[in-house]
Amino acid sequence: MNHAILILTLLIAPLLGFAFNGLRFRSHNAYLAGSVATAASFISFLCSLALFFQLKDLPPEARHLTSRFFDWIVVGDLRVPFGFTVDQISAIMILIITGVGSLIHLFSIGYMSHDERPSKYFAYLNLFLFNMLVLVLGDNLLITFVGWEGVGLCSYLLIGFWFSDPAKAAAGMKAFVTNRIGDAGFLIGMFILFFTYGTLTYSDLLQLIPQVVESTWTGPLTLAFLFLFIGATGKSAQIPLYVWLPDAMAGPTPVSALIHAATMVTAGVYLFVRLSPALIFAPHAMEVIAWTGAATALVAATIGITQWDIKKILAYSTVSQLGYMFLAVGVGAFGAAQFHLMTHAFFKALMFLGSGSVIHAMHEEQDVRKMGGLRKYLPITHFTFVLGWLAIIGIPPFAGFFSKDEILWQAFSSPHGSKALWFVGALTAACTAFYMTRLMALTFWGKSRFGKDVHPHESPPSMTIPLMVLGLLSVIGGWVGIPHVLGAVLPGHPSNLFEGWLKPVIGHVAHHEPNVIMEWALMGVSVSLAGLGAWFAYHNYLVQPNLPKAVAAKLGPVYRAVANKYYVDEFYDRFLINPLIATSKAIWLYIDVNVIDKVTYFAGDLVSGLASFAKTVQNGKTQSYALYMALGVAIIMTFVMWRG
Amino acid sequence: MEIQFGLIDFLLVAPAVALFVMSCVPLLIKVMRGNQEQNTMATLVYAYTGVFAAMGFCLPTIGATRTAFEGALVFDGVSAFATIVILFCTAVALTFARDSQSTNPKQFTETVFLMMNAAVGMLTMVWANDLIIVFVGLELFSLCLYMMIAMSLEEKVSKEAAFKYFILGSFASALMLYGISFIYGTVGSTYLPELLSSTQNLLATNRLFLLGFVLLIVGLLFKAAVFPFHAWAPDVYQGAPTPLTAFMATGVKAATLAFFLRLVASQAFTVERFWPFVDVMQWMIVLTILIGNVGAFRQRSLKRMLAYSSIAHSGYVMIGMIAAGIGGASMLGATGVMFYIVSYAIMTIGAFGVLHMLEPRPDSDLTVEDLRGLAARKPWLALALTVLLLSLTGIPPTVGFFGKFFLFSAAVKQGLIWLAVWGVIGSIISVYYYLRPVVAMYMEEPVIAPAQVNMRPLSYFAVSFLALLVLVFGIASEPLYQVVLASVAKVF
Amino acid sequence: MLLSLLIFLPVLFALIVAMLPEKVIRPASLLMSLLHFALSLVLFYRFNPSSAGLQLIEKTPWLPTFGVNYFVGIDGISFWLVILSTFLTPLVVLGSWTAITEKIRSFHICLFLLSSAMIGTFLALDAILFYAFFEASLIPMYFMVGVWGGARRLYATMKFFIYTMAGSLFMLVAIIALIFMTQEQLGTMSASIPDFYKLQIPFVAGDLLNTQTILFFAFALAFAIKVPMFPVHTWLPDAHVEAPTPGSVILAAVMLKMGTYGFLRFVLPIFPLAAEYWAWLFMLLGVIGIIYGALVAMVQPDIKKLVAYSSVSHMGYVMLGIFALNIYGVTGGLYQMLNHGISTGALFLLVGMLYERTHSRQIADYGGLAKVAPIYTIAFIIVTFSSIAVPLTNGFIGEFLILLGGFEANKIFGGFAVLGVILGAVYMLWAVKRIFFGAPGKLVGGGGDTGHGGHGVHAGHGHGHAAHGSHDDHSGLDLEIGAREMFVLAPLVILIFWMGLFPSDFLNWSKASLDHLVQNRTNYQLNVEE
Amino acid sequence: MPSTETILNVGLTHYLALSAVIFSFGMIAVLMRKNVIVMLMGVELMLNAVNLSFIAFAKESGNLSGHIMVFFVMTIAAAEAGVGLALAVAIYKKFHEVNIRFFEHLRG
Amino acid sequence: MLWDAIGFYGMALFLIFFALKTITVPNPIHAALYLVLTMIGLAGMFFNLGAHFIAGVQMIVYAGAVMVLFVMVLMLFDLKAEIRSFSRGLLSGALKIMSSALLVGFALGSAGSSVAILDSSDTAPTQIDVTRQLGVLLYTKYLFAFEVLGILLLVVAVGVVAVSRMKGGTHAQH
Repeated sequence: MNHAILILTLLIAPLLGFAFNGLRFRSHNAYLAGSVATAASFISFLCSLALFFQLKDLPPEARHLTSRFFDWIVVGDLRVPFGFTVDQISAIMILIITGVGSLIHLFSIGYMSHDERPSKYFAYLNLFLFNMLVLVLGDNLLITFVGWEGVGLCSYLLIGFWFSDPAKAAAGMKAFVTNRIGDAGFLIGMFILFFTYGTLTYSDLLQLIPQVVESTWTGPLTLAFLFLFIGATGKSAQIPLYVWLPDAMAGPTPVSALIHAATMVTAGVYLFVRLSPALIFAPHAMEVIAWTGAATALVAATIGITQWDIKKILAYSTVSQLGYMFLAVGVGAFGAAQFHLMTHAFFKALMFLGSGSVIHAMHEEQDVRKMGGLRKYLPITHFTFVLGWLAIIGIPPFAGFFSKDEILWQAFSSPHGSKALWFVGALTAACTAFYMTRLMALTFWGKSRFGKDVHPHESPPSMTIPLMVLGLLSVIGGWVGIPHVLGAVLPGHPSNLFEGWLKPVIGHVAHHEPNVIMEWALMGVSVSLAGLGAWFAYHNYLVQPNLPKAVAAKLGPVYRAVANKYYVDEFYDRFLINPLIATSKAIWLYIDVNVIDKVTYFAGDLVSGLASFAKTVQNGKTQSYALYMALGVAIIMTFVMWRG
Repeated sequence: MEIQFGLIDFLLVAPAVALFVMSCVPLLIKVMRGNQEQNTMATLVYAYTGVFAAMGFCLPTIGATRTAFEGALVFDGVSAFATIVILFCTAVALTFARDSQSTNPKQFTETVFLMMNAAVGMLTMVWANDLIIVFVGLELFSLCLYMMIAMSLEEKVSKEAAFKYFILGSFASALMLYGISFIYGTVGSTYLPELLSSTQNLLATNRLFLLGFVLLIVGLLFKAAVFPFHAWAPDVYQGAPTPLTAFMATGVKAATLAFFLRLVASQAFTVERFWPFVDVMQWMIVLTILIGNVGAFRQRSLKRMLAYSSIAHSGYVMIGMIAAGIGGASMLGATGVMFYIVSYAIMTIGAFGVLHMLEPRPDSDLTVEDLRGLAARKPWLALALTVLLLSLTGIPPTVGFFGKFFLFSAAVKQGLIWLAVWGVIGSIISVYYYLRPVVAMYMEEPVIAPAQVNMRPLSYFAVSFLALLVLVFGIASEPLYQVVLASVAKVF
Repeated sequence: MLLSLLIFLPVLFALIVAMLPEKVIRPASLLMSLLHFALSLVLFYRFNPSSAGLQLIEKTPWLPTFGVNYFVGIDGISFWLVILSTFLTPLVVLGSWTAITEKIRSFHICLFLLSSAMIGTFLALDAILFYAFFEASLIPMYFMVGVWGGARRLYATMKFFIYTMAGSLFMLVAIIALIFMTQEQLGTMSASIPDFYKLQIPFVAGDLLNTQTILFFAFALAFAIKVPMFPVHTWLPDAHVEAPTPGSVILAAVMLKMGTYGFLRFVLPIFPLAAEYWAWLFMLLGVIGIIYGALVAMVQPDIKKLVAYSSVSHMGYVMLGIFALNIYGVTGGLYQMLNHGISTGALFLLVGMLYERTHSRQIADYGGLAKVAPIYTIAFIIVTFSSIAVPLTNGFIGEFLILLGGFEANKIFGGFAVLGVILGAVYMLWAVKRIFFGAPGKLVGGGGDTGHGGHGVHAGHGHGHAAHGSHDDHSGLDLEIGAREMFVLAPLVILIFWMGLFPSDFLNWSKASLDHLVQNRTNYQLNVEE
Repeated sequence: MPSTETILNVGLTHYLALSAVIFSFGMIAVLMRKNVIVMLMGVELMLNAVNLSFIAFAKESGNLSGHIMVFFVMTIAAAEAGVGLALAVAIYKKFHEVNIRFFEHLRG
Repeated sequence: MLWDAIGFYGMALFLIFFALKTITVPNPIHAALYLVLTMIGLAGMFFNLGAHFIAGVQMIVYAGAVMVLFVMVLMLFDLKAEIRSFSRGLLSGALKIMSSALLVGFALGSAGSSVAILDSSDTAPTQIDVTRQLGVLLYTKYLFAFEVLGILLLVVAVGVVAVSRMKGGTHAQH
């Protein structure tokens, strides 16, 4: 089939689903709405598959299918077609998006079956899908930006889906506004690129930049990437703009799975992987990205340790994992970043859906302190969750192991990497293992701590099937990217398929000769660190449940700081938001009302004052008037006689 | 000595004769009827006959330049134009006078008589080609006005107004006369052409002439209410019966400014020795615009507000006068002045006309609050007043806009941009007070006991006609401008 | 003939309205305004978008002595603004169906006269004619605010009138100066704008008192007040808050455009050197306006005031774009004018619909409206997205191009202007959150102000579900919009997406003119095509 | 100090000086007296002073229009006096006083 | 010449004294009487300047008619000498006197500097001639003005009657 039609179908299907559900938004029929939405999503998935296979049949260098539907903006030198490209990166992305998306849609049917307005929910979900596809398919930065903002918008709508709760509505707004801060950076980055290189189309940019970079100053390029990175920090929840993501958990859990774990938040990573052939010419930007990613990974992981809300833990985990991806981007391991993006999509979606299943079973209870021992009530959920857990903490041969290990190795060995980066990454891995194990321990294992009136039950098949599929993917998803060192010893010598697939479209930094022994060693270190973390958590929360409290008490202020998320929200409130509001009020009341208006009033008052004076002068006395005349004559005369 | 004038001279002054004769008719009838007022309508018809006959007599003289009585009177474009304006104002003011509570019904005959003869005085002034005749005309209409104001049925302030006007007017006349005496002494004649031809020379050489010329102008500035000779205007305009105020504000100014234009045509302002006066005059204009607008700013009384605003308008028109005087493109200034005279006459007399219709008693002093809710009760009257006020503000498409446009054009062309800027500032201030009545009429709740509206059909018709005229000339100003252009073309 | 018809047909309509019986005024007005709109659509057939010159010229001497003509014509810059004006009139008629209950006749007369003056302003090619229409448009608006406005309407309408008048009178003096300049330089006096373009006005860089700079500022002041730009904007919130819904709509959607249109028609082409020299100032003020308007809008307790300040912010974008003096900025500026017309117009309509039902514009009185009025909410949110420039809505195209242009012209200003994108989202979404989300507010869940008790109802804050279902039974206030209102909003919503998705459909009509304007900025001439 | 001859040779200047002095007296009366009738007298004085200068100039130039002027001015002055006094009478009937300070109602 | 001078100065002093008295005496009647004397003095001046006709008119119209009018009115009012004859206000009084004095000063100054420029023609016509020429002028060049003057007098006559008949407004009717 013609790829244009496929792309069109791919895009239109969710849009039609959105239209269908959007127009009957009052409907309460979750099954109809969900089926339609899922079908739409699934059609897209099929299209994605078709496109993927079409792409696969092409020679590696020619693997891009572009179709431009119409010229969107044509002004001056700016010519933005409404064009979409499927290439190696976007093919992976659309597969993830539509694949995981379809599963999550399916999961949602069960999850939202008791909601008041399921149609609206599915409409939003389809709309999100559309926007996300636009984002990854866009063949120029502006179309990407369309999707970029569009997904933010859907995220806003979905986070605030239960808008009656002011906190949830506020969370939606926070998400959108924080994203907007990033978007502003994105815009500026785009402007710089456009005015430096005269185009916004990826293919042109990536072709042009390596050519001109030798002869021109790369300052604008670095600056552009830094600004684009601001955009990415917003969208992908990196320091300093990560604060919205934990709050975004206010939305329905499948939304968290789809948007805030699997797809949307990885848009930043996608963008940098997409631009990686140019990024490698901006090493300073890469350094900033790497360190921001590493710092985010560690900070979020430590916060995750202290959280009690199951979704919040997962949210911080997401932030942390996204930090990994940016670490990868920063050290030039673009393939690894994209790889981790994919595996993370599998296991994090899985865990979010699993948590959704738990929450669903627990009647909207999210506090892990009130759970425990759910293993026996929710066997399927538990089982799949375990798979996800193993994947995220990086136990071989689960998916997360390969991708995370790749990142850590690159952080260590890449010319852009350093031991410090590796150390932070490894430390994060330990923390990850700790808090994920803690989550498992508190939720599924141990004794149940919930009340008598709660009767957890396993979710319906529409919810468990996605869990199982994702569980499977969490296990095998990583096998497409087996590192060379590992591949060398495995039977059949599987090569790194994933990297091979991406190779033509990502940037490459010059590598030293791989040090096989070192790689093995580090792999061992990271796995053992993960094991250590997991064991420690297991010990703390199951063997000696009182230990955490003692530790917390002992650490005192440090613990409180971590538990309160380092007071970042408070810091923003105190030093950013409140001053902004206070300033605005001050501006309004003092500048607008008291200065500008007063100035105009002053003009009025001046006239009014003059009017009083005129009235005083006009005192009604005939002889005063005569005096004015006489004085007037005298003055005129004096002047005329004197000057004339 | 040979008598050098004939029938033609009498034909030329026929408008004045017609006015006088027809003014006497009702008076004679009254006397013959044993001092009994006759039907005011009949009186008015006689008066109309006089005024329209005068207009009819005036029409043939348009376009020609003639002198009469051995050059004592001159009939040129300016005088013909001013004559028409004055007669028009007289006719309208007569209509209002009949319908007004303060001039009717007692002694309406006398009022008509005085008013028509005031018109005679004004005509005399615009025709005059000799300072003596100017003075006589000026005194004639001044005296008529003093007495008419005093005849108002309003008890207290009209007498005060009359007396103030009288004292200050006499004072100004005396000053002017003093100036005339110096002019006479230095020129050796009071004959205007002789004066004008020697003005430039004498101004440069003779201080006494300078003094006289300035005093003469002071006298005119008094009549035109220019700062600092404006102080009488608010008090007198407020105290006078409204129809008379309308007459005063328009007719007197038309006559005075027409004569002023003649003086200015002498190019006196171009004499270097006279420049200080031109400078002072510019400052006076600025202050006039300011004091007029600022004074009107906080007036409660509508009449007083309009009085102050008429001071401001004098300031605007004087901008044109200066522009006409300083040489160069003086035509622009002159046409600006003439156009403004007619536009100002139409809108001012209309605005006062509406006011008088709203005055239920002779002593009503209408305030802005009294207009509340008028739009609901008398929509067309309110609309007429709105149009007139917008025209006074100078908003297109009204004739007031073009009046200002021509004046500012003249100022800009002549490099008097700062005067134009002050004119603009004044106009901005004026927006506030001109729109306050509109606000009251349309946007405020009606008063509980609304004042009776004096809906006499003739006044109503006149006011509507004037409002319509404001719009018509506002949209089609070119024909009027061509007339004005033709009228000043021969003089400048 | 077509253009004159467009200008003066509303006058005829006004006369017809004056004579119709009270009952049929509304439908008749709707019909007539639709007719007018249909007539304006004829422009699509008559207008040649590939030409940058002035088209459909009509020229009749008006005041030949001063070279003043009745001279109208259209080009790509005015084209859309005319359509916008005619497009909005039927919507306003329909939107005011129940909002205006008193003096219906006068209201519609005002509306038609206003429409005439606005279209005249956009079509006039003679400076004096332009000025006449520019000023004349004040009067109906003045009445609209003053007669049908809110509690402080008198203050607001006076402020509006005096402010605007103050600026434009200085412009009049400048126009006069230009007319005389044509006499000196071209031999004949002419007030026609294409002749003004031919003038070489002396300019000295770095000197404040040179002819071009002074005239430039005289024009710029008049238009800046109309726009309104930052330090002279305070009339706008007052006028908007007090104006009745239709007044606000017209004021925001069309009348503010007169100012920006004036910049494009007069200021840039006639004073190219001064405009270039002082562009930084106007860009700076534009940026200040963007941020300042947004900040102040953020803390407004009154919805309408919020929208009004958002107008200040949006018009700041337009100014930034215009004074970027490049094709992106100017195109974006023009587009943003249309966007602002549609989105802010729609916002005012929406606020008006709400106000009509509850008689409150205080944000604090609302909350949780999304539950009781979902369609209204959807419409509001769509318009909000347009207003905060979410891609694929019209707002994005305009803001993007403006920011692009602004960034090209000046990196610092462009960078700061981008902050407006953030703040825009903050104030609009915050308002949306407070109005539509959260617990039902005083006027939403309970009895409202309909008489008994007055103050809020039991519906406890924080218990989102407590008030559910209580709206339709007890309050008597049906806050959901009806079919008529949907008809009003539908075209706007459609346009929001149409303009966002296919901007070329719109920009192609203006492209030639805008390209011409930017490319020949220092020597701008317009062909007059007979 | 003017020379004796200038002082003794009485001419136009002397008459003008005298007229100016009387004129200023008239002015002062108008400006300063409170009784309206005396103010009227002041006006009369001013007019008479002007007449004097007219006649003086007329003698100097031999042009007779000065005489005409004076003739007219006298008539007008008489008329003015009549009007003024009539007004005074009207006022007196109302206030029983002719002091100028009663006329301060119209103001502001 | 000396006698001329003596006569002029004597008369001038006489005039100035009476004029001063007119404006300063507290009693208006006295003022009126001083005014009569001033008028008469002026008539003498006119005579001195060769304007015999005017001098006569001055005597008849002013010193006769007008002054009688003044005195009659004053009698009618039955006014007494005023306690304060001058308006209050030191500053304004000073300004008033100053401006009057300035005017006089300028008049004198310019007269002194300018009169010499005039060509004084000694060919003054004889008195009979003056009166005759006056008549001719009045009936030729100034005919219209003369008629207007007539109108003016008529108007004043009618107006004054009308003004004095006003009883003061509508309230007086009851």
